[in-house]
Amino acid sequence: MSAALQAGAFDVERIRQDFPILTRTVHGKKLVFLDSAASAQKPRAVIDAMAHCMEAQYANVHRGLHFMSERTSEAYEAVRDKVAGLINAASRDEIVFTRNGTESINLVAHSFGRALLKAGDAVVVSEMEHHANLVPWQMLRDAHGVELRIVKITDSGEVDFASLEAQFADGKVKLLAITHMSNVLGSYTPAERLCAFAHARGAKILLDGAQAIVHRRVDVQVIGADFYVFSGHKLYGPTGIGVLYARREILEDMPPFLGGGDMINSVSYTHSSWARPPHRFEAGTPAIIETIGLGAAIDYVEAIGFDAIAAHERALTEHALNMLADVPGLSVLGRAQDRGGVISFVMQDIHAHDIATLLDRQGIAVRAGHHCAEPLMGRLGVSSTARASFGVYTTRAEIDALKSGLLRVQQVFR
Amino acid sequence: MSAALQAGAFDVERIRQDFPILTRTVHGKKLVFLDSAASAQKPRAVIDAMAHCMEAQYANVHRGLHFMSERTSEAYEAVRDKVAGLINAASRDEIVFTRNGTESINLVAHSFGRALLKAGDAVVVSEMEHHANLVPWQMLRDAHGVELRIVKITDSGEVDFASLEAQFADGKVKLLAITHMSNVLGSYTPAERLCAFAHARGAKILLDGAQAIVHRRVDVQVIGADFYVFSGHKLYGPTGIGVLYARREILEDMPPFLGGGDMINSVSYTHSSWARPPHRFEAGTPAIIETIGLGAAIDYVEAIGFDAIAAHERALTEHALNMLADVPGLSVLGRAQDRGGVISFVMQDIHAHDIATLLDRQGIAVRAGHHCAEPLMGRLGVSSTARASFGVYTTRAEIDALKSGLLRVQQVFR
Amino acid sequence: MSEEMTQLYQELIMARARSPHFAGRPAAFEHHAQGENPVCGDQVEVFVGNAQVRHESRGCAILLASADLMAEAVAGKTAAEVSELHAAFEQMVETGQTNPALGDLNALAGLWEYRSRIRCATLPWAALAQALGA
Amino acid sequence: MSEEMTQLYQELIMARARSPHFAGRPAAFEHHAQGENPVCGDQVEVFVGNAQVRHESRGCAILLASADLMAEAVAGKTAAEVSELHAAFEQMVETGQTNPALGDLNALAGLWEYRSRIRCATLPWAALAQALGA
Ligand SMILES: Cc1ncc(COP(=O)(O)O)c(C=O)c1O
Ligand SMILES: Cc1ncc(COP(=O)(O)O)c(C=O)c1O
Repeated sequence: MSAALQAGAFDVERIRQDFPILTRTVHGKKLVFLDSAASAQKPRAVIDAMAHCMEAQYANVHRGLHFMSERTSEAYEAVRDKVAGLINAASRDEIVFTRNGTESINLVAHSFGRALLKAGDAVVVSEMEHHANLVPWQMLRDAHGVELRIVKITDSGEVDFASLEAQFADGKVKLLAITHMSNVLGSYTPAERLCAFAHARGAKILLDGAQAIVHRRVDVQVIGADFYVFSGHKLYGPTGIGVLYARREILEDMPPFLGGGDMINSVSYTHSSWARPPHRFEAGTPAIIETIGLGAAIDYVEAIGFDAIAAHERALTEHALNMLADVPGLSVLGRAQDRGGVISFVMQDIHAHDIATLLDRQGIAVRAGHHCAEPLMGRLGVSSTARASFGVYTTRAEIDALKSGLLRVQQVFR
Repeated sequence: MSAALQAGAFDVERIRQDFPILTRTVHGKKLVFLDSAASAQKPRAVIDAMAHCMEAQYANVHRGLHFMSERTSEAYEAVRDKVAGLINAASRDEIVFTRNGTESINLVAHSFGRALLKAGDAVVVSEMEHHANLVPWQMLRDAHGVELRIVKITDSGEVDFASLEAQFADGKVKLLAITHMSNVLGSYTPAERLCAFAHARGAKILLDGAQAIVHRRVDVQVIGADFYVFSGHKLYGPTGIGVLYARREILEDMPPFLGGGDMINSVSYTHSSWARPPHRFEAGTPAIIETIGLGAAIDYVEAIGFDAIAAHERALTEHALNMLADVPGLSVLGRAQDRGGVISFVMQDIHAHDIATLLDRQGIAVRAGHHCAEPLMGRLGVSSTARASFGVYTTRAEIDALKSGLLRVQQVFR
Repeated sequence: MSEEMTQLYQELIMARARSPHFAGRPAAFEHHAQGENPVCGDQVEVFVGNAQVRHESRGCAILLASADLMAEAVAGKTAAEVSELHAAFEQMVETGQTNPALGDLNALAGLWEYRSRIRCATLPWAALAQALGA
Repeated sequence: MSEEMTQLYQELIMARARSPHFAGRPAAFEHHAQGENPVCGDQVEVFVGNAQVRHESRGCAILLASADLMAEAVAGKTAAEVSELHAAFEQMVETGQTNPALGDLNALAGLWEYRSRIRCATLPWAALAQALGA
């Protein structure tokens, strides 16, 4: 049992004990890992669940009649229930397992996009999308003739509803695909309002929850999402596993994406018929071990509780914004009211790459670059930013270390 | 260091010590795992490599400038070299990581199929394909207007070259997509001859190596394959990771399949340009931990050596065919000259499902069903078969146990 | 023969699988429906007429026995009673808990341990429900 | 300031990044070429004329310093000599082994530990090679 699970209240020091990697040193310095938005570290519970699967209970799923296969299938399918519980889906059949959030969006772009959108329909994305929620729609546009429209963001990094109105004005928009939390600016978008907005205009909505799911309780029914996607690896789970949630009626109407074993009902040369969702969308041997790892990750965050996680990250973010305000020449990008534990910044005369390298020398891991959001960089008038992002294991002391680290970087550049 | 790696000669008992699951019992009986063709069990080295990654050296790859990210990227990319070495690809850039063999084939069907085949071109598959190498081509046929043709197999379970000639006669065939080893019959197809055949007629060839790669050394250059696909989980590696090999010139001509981070060169709203292969085909956060696990699996089998593996499995298969010949009323399906460690059989008046359940009661795991090869079942005149398949850890004693187990099943049905 | 092995495949099941009492297409019937298990291609067709059920089944011993025991159990029952029995049967094979109301059908209780075989036993019931328009 | 921190970002590099000696587009030149790092959008343009190289660079300190030290190192050299120096430079940043032939360029040897930054230093060289038609 992990330390965190036994703790009554949120105790970051006990949580840190669950993450073996946090005891590591880098260049002889204690690791200060502020790159969780790229991918989170893994708690012992996830590592153990995966190892246990491989050591004690493993076989291919669904098609086997023997003990190991039946038990493994049960464990695999039980995670579908866990995911449904995590986001409060109305049914487990609304949960499709993919490789990552990127594949989830591509699945929608192919299966929903090519079959249920037609040339002349429009898809709207925002100016602050990760490439994962932009490129698939560009590819759909180029292959299938739908129009791709961009809704503006305000200078504070929030959705510009006037621009949204304008994009929807001609009634052609059939899908709004938008982030639930920006991986650059940290802004949360008003998911409920966006869903109501799209639905009122006859459009469906996809929320890219790759970042949002990590920091807060997400309830797809309360939000009213048609599609919701995320990756396991940012939620303290393994790589190789992602999730697509889609409302049942929509999934039922979608043709399969990939063909192969497990997604069929019957196969003959002239005609094959498809399994019902979610299996229709899971061709071939799934990421069994990783799904089981994701299940352990969900148990882990649920045991801590999203209220505690959100409160911890809110406090950290506030502290970080205060600390960074003290660093001369540093500007934080985006000032959204509603934000999560991701902060991008630039520093006068010091390139983000140099910041990242010089912080790394001090054991502090931040990300630098365009964060897979090139068009947003253009909107912000920068070519790259440095980004610090927080997880359940991040401490105030680490944020203080970031601040002193940045001051030291400035000394090098003095 | 694993026991097997220290052993001079092939010592199955030492190899078994590397696989923790093999000490398990099922229904109070020692586990006899004869379902490796569905998915193989994992050696300690794979489990440890994945755990080590998560415990000591993990971050997202490619986009990070900090220590953890750089080291993880190196470890990830080093596996590309290992895979290239495993199959003797001419270049590491010919290795694309996917989720599984199924996705590899779908990638080819989408990117090569939709962009480089045109309506009226024909694709040929055989009568003994896994659904993974049939359904994607059906979907391509239905979406894109290529013709799908089926090459016959002989009663012994081998490719019928007369039928192949006939299918190619009108010059329309642009791709032959065929298994390198049947997951039902165990037959190896004559890969070199098939490649020469296709190339002489101006067609490309895809070999489905999901089964073949496990049992023998594969050299894509000697074979002359244009595409070669396989899954990590059948090669003693984790789930969630597969491989597509394709010749460089072909990959260069193929448009991307999935869009998102890591597969782009630059992104703007009007136009995005793609990274060069292999990254063009790896959108989003890859299966980092699983790729590292696959690397450990490749090291593991390479240390045993494919000559030793092939010899072991040849001896086992011969022994098994002898043993099964002694079971009254049992018929083995397929009698190919060149075969690997996969044997399908039926028994008079006893359904394959009942065989599997009653063997399971004795701790013996075999598979029963259509093995994701429904059309082949029709060709063989059965609705399902029982299948025993072997791995590096399979022993003669386990095959003897299968035989006695089958005799006991017959007593229940007496 | 070990006890574990014969627990599920007990005499009653084997007897009915070998020599079913209610097999064969009747000359006349009121309703019929077919069921297929896509995993293995096993098939069952049920015929309802005269408050009797008959079946034509191609499949494993569990399917054959289940179809035959079902035909016996539902003889003379109303559609509502059949539907109740169906629900009780599903619960029994899911949980392994026998139920006096199910009589001989309880022979299939061992199935709960074989999740992927449960479908073999419930397929005839699903076909019957379809035939009865439920 | 810890030694590790200043190992790569040593005085020479910082000085050249801050006040390059060979920056700016010349009025006349024979060849030029541009390079861009897609990861960060950093850009360098090199201008060759009169056996001299100048550069216009937008990017990190490593890129700026590397472009400027390159311009200095190749002054007066033949295309063949530049190509040799380029190869030696690539090897030095890949391995961390300094090379007397590289002179001040050895200041960038610390890069080998920052695999993803190596590109920042080699970008000007790639652009120069392109400009020289190599
Ligand atoms: C011959 C063959 N091809 C393809 C596959 C598909 O492999 P996967 O399910 O790992 O994608 C399999 C395995 O089931 C197979 O045996
Ligand atoms: C907002 C957002 N969307 C999508 C993605 C893509 O996630 P993945 O790379 O796991 O597919 C990311 C992560 O990089 C992200 O931050």
